[in-house]
Amino acid sequence: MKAKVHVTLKNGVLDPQGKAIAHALGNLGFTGVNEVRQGKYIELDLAETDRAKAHEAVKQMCEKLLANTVIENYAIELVE
Amino acid sequence: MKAKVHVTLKNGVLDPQGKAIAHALGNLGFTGVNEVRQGKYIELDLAETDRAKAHEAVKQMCEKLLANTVIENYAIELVE
Amino acid sequence: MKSAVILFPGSNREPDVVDAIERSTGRKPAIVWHRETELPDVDLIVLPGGFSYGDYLRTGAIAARSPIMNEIRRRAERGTPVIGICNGFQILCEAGLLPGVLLPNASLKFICKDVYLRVETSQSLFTNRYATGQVIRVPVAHHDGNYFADDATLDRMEQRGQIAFRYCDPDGNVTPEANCNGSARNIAGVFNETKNVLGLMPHPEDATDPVLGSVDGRPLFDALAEAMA
Amino acid sequence: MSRTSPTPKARRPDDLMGLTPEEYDRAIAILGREPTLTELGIFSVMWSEHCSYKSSKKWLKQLPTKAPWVICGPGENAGVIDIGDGLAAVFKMESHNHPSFIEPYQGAATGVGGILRDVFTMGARPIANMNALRFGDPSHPKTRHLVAGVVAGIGGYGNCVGVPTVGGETNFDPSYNGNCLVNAMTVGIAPADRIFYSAAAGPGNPVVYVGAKTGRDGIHGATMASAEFDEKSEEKRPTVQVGDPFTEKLLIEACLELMATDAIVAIQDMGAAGLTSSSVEMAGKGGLGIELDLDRVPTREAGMTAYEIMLSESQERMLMILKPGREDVAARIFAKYELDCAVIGKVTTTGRLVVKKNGKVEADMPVGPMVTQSPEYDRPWVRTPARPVLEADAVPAHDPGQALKTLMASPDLCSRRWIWEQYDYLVRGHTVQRPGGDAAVVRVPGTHKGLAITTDCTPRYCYADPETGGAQAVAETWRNLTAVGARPLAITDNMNFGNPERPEIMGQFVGCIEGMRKACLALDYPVVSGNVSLYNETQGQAILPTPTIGGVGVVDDVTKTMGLAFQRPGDTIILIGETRGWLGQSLYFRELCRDHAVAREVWAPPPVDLAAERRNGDLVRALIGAGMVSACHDLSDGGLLVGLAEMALAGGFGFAIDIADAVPLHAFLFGEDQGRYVVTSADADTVLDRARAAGVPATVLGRTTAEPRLTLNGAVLISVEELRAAHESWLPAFMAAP
Ligand SMILES: Nc1ncnc2c1ncn2[C@@H]1O[C@H](COP(=O)(O)OP(=O)(O)O)[C@@H](O)[C@H]1O
Ligand SMILES: [Mg+2]
Repeated sequence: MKAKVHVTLKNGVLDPQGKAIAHALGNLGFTGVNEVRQGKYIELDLAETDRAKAHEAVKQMCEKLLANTVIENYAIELVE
Repeated sequence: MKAKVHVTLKNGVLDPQGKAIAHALGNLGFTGVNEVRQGKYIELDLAETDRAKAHEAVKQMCEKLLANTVIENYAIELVE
Repeated sequence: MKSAVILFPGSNREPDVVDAIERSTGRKPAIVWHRETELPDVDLIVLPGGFSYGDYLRTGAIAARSPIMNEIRRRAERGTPVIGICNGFQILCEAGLLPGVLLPNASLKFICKDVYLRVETSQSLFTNRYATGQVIRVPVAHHDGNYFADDATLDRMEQRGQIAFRYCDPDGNVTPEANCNGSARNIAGVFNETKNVLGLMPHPEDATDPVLGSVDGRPLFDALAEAMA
Repeated sequence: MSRTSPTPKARRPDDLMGLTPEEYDRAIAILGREPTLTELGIFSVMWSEHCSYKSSKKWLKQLPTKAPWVICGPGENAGVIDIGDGLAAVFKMESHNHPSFIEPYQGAATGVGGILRDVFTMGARPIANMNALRFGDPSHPKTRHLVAGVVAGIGGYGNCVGVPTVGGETNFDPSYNGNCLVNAMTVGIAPADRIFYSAAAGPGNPVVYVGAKTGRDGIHGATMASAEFDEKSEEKRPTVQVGDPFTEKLLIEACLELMATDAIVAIQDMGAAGLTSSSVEMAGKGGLGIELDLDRVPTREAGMTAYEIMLSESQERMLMILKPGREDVAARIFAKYELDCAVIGKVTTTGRLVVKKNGKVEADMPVGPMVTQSPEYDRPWVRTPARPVLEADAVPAHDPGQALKTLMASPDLCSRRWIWEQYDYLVRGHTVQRPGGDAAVVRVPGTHKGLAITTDCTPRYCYADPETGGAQAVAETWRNLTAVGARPLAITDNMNFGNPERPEIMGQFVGCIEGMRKACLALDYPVVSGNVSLYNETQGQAILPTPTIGGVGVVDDVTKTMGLAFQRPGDTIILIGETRGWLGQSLYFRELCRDHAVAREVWAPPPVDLAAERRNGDLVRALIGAGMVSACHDLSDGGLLVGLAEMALAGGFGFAIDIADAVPLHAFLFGEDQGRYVVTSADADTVLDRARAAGVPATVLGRTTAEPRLTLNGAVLISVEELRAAHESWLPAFMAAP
């Protein structure tokens, strides 16, 4: 089973990276970019075949390691 | 219009971050994680309302800045 | 020798290289802001260390798209020597002036310490004051110095003598333990095909003054000073 | 001021935002009416412990702050001292304890960002950072996570802005389990006649906002820093601020560029309590008013209220007052660095802070009374009881080689390489003494001078005897500066304590201040800046009293600074200062006698004889200046044998010493008597003569040796390699564990 995890900054939390990218896009002549937010995208290849168990395991991984839940949200997607 | 861009490392390109995560997960007692790959997830808020034009613009942004196409792939998704 | 040090937003090691160049040449380099589109008439172009644009997105990525880079590419093609140190190396790779990329250190940690380098070739205008195989001690200070290129590229570079420096132990052995950041084949610095562009992660400029602990970086700047005299 | 306040009690809102009911009534008296929400927020942060120093002010006034070389003492953003050649050193230390406990990476990073701004606000280019860290018990489940995050955050910020982090200190103690301490210090250099201050001047002058945009970050961070932790602290998490060192780097360059023109009248960073404290302080110091139009404040989020804008603690922002007509100069420079720059108000003669949003007055309050009538408490305190003296004979004697190895691999004495290698301690090319020595030395750009910098505090001494501990912390910095050959000039301090409403904690504070005062006076070593962090307490468990001291000194010729590494075999090893073998509060006692019956008592720490301290230090400095010394190290934690071992490790040489039995051997080797140094010399006779002439005890211990072994009274204790392995491995192994 594969898990796809998106880790994004919570609303209102400053995103220096996104800010710098938005700026750079402007400098490169791309107009009309209102805002950029950068997050992480993590793909995990799991041995687990049970969906519910896999979801629970990945949730634990997010809480313990993959996301900094003080400032970040995470979303989990499972694909066979 | 919003664009969601996934930037991932090409196959065969070393992924120190993915490797470190896999290692750390093992240390934390998570078993059965075969592989981890880390990519970027970038959300752009665009003024453009035309789908085709937005797609083309974001593609240009990826080619010119958001991805290093020597080592990275990108995928674009548009949402209203 | 006339030289120019390019300043990007977030460059921070330009004083170090300015001092090193002045020690070897007696002249201060010109400082050129990244938004310029033209360069003065110079014999050497330096991209200094630092965190251009905070190293956000990818190291060196945003700076590599700065206006001045087109002019640097033109000069490099015409044979002007270009040296990129640390962040400068990362920018040159992102700009396509050097092969490969610099990924995060295998430890995912910033690392600041003295390392040993083996000079892979004295056959370049940057390294001709060293002997091939000579071991020098200089500091590194980076978070993303893990050099990566695919094997075919690396093989080709080796054949063409494009490897400038490798991480080694004090006796010159190229070992996994001496590889401070996980770089492919212990590579610390590379040339372009015509060997007028050099990129390296370590900081020879911080090893040019006895009071700072090592002068092993001095011959690199002396060689440039002599070549351009 | 109107005294006709309404019967306040009936009208008090439920949430006083951290003000006490009495403080709330005082706010009403000052305003002559009830505060608006924005005004209440402003009172709340201005009168928080963090901003008002209400519990500590009375005592801080006792510290000596004057010397001929002091250009600016406490009260401004940072202290300023004259270092000659027309230059000034500008420095300060500040805590970011609570934020670092909640989010270690960002908490520590923004701590570094904040202290940098305090220094470059005064017109100085930052040339060095220091960090003093205290963590809980290594076995506590949070400790590793906090160490990893804090160290990465300090490095992440300092490395990116390009200011070398050249030293610090790191301790572990269970009392910090629920409250780690992150104290960051910055030292900068400015032309002595071009220091920038914060007092507003010139009614009509524009008030200009520069730097990053304002978001809803860290609203009420200052009040958080003034409250004890409890389970509810979890809810305060969204107030975490994220640092942007890239923007800070641009802000430094832009501010220094603008400071080189004549545009600036006054400047103040937006630190804790953001726009509120910066505008109140500028107006207050200038005895003037300020009017702000919040619609002109660059914001990151839509729909921010006046309350939110005034209290936001978004990072990387500054407030300036410019000369009239110079707005364009500023605009041009800040545009070059792609930073925001906006005129958001003007200086007025009213003495009031007036805040408008959408044309509506959201706050209109008299600045003077708000500052002068801010609460000040003379909190009840009790003196810490005197502790019994531990006799050396009561302490078990362990095998010296084994004991040394255990100590050198203990959390408090092991190598900190794992930490400092994550810091760029070399950037800008002036680092002469790197981390690992007694004090860092950074060359002053453009001169042959060096600045020596150190931070020190021994909290277990302060706990056992606050007065002795306070004096010891000051003396240890003075000693560390002396050991590298520097003339100590002044200190900054960071007073980290528990809940001041508890008399025994307040007693610790009072005692430490008294000890610091005596040491500063005896050593001619004034306090020029500082910071207080109280309420470092979780569920009634207070931290050890931790008055961290940051010392700064000058080395006139940077090529002559002294290191602790043995330089060659055959040098004579000389112990300077008196050794009585004081084992109370020693690390030997703590690490090796845990199971012994005497371990249950709190024993007195080593006394600090300030006259001897000065005599010994002045001699050592003179010896170094005269070129008579090849290596020098002060003795502190761990005592003589640990100090000697550190010198051997640094130089890669061994030593052979012989110790006659004046006191029990283990007490001589591991006692932590103060005011001592070890020097090596090729000319021992002259050193001894000079010591005799100065009335300073000096004893030849033995010689450095080519064989990399530590030899005591003819017996080999341990090899340098075995010791190095023990010393270097603890921290990396601890951090690598899951
Ligand atoms: N957090 C830290 N960051 C950088 N350097 C540190 C840190 N902690 C300790 N060090 C360095 O390790 C060395 C030993 O520290 P310490 O034992 O406190 O020294 P001393 O006893 O001389 O004050 C010093 O050079 C100090 O600067
Ligand atoms: Mg010391």
